[in-house]
Amino acid sequence: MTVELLLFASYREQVGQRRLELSLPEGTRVRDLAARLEAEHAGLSLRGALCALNEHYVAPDAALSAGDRVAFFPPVSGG
Amino acid sequence: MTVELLLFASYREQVGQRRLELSLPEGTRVRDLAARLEAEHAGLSLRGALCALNEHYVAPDAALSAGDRVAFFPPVSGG
Amino acid sequence: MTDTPRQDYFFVTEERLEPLRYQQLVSAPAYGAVTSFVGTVRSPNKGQVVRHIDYQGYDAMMYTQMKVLAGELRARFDLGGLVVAHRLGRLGPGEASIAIVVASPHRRDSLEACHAAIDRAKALLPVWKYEVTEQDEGWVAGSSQAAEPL
Amino acid sequence: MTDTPRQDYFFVTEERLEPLRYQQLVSAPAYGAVTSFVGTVRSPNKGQVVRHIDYQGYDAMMYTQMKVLAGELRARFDLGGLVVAHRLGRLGPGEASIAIVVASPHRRDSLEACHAAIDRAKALLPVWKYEVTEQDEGWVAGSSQAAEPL
Repeated sequence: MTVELLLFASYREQVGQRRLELSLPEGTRVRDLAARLEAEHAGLSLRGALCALNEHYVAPDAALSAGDRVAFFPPVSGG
Repeated sequence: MTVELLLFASYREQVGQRRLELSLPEGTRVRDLAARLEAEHAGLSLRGALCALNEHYVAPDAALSAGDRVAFFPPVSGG
Repeated sequence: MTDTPRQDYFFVTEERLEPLRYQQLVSAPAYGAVTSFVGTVRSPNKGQVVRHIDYQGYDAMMYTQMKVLAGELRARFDLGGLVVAHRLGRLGPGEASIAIVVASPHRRDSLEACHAAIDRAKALLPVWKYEVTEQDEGWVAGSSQAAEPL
Repeated sequence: MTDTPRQDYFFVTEERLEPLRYQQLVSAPAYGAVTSFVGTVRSPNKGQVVRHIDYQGYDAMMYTQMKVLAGELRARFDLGGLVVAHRLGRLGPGEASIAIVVASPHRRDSLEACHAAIDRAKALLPVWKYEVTEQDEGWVAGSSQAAEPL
């Protein structure tokens, strides 16, 4: 299945991309996707990142479906 | 001694005046002044009135001095 | 806009209140949080359509009590500029009768001070409302919190 | 001005925020209390003179989370209109980054809802600040309150 991945702030800088499309096996969870991204980008640590699925916050064990839009970002500092 | 008395809201309506000058004996307290005003205006009750002396709130036992500006008014409803 | 004015601004007026102008008065880079409260004539009120409210005030004492209020707030909170404005005279539904604006370096101080300010303004300011509705009219019951009554 | 709009207004923009316009959006005679909070770029911040802050946001999710926030507030408070506005892009000292306006029939609901709104906005809205001061620069530490982090 294909999912869209969005990165923000320091993660965007480290990976050098704001948006990726990824092919993932069925049953992939958010934390598996994070581990894959870390494996592909030496030095990248997503420890402490917040995760969003289709624009809602989710815990790292949330399961992904085809067409989902996932986002990883640092703790938020708006306001 | 002479003091100035200001009345507001329903008291102003009942007495028919917004400002009076009164000659009072030395040692008069705010509550004595209220009693005198009630005696001079049949039907007027100042029970529950707030008292101000020179634009500050005071308790009814506050003593008056020559030249003071006293005010009697109902509970306040600003805002 | 580089100064840091810990200044009080008090207004008693029969003209329209100007919340935006008050916000600009207290805006300064050192104060990242500005909270404003605007109270307006509510209609319907207690189920009755309000035609207007006449606000009577003891204006000299209003200024004195605004100073008292500002002193209380500055003792409790870390504040920049502070505006307390009260309108008097005849106001129609939806018109602003009171505006309070509080700047602070911190959002919590700004928000809590604004809340305290409107509560204390209602207790301290010598103002009386005569409300005229489609059914009846009369003086609005008030607060005796400020002092021991007669 | 005779309608009673219990409506939500959400803005994510690179343009200047417009607090007065937002106050007018929610003003209606049925809602006698309007509380506004405006957050601006503070300088000095932690002793350093700020040149500017770049605000990056996930704008689609900002709108989604503003809706979440509004739902939370309406469940807890009796509200009229509600405005949540966040600016993105480069802001200088004193410029407004966030504005929240809350109308209610009651001053307590309006004030407490505004306070809750800014606290929740800081926890929920996916926005990141890159602060440039005269000494150094970097991403500003944020909040992980919204969800279990990785």
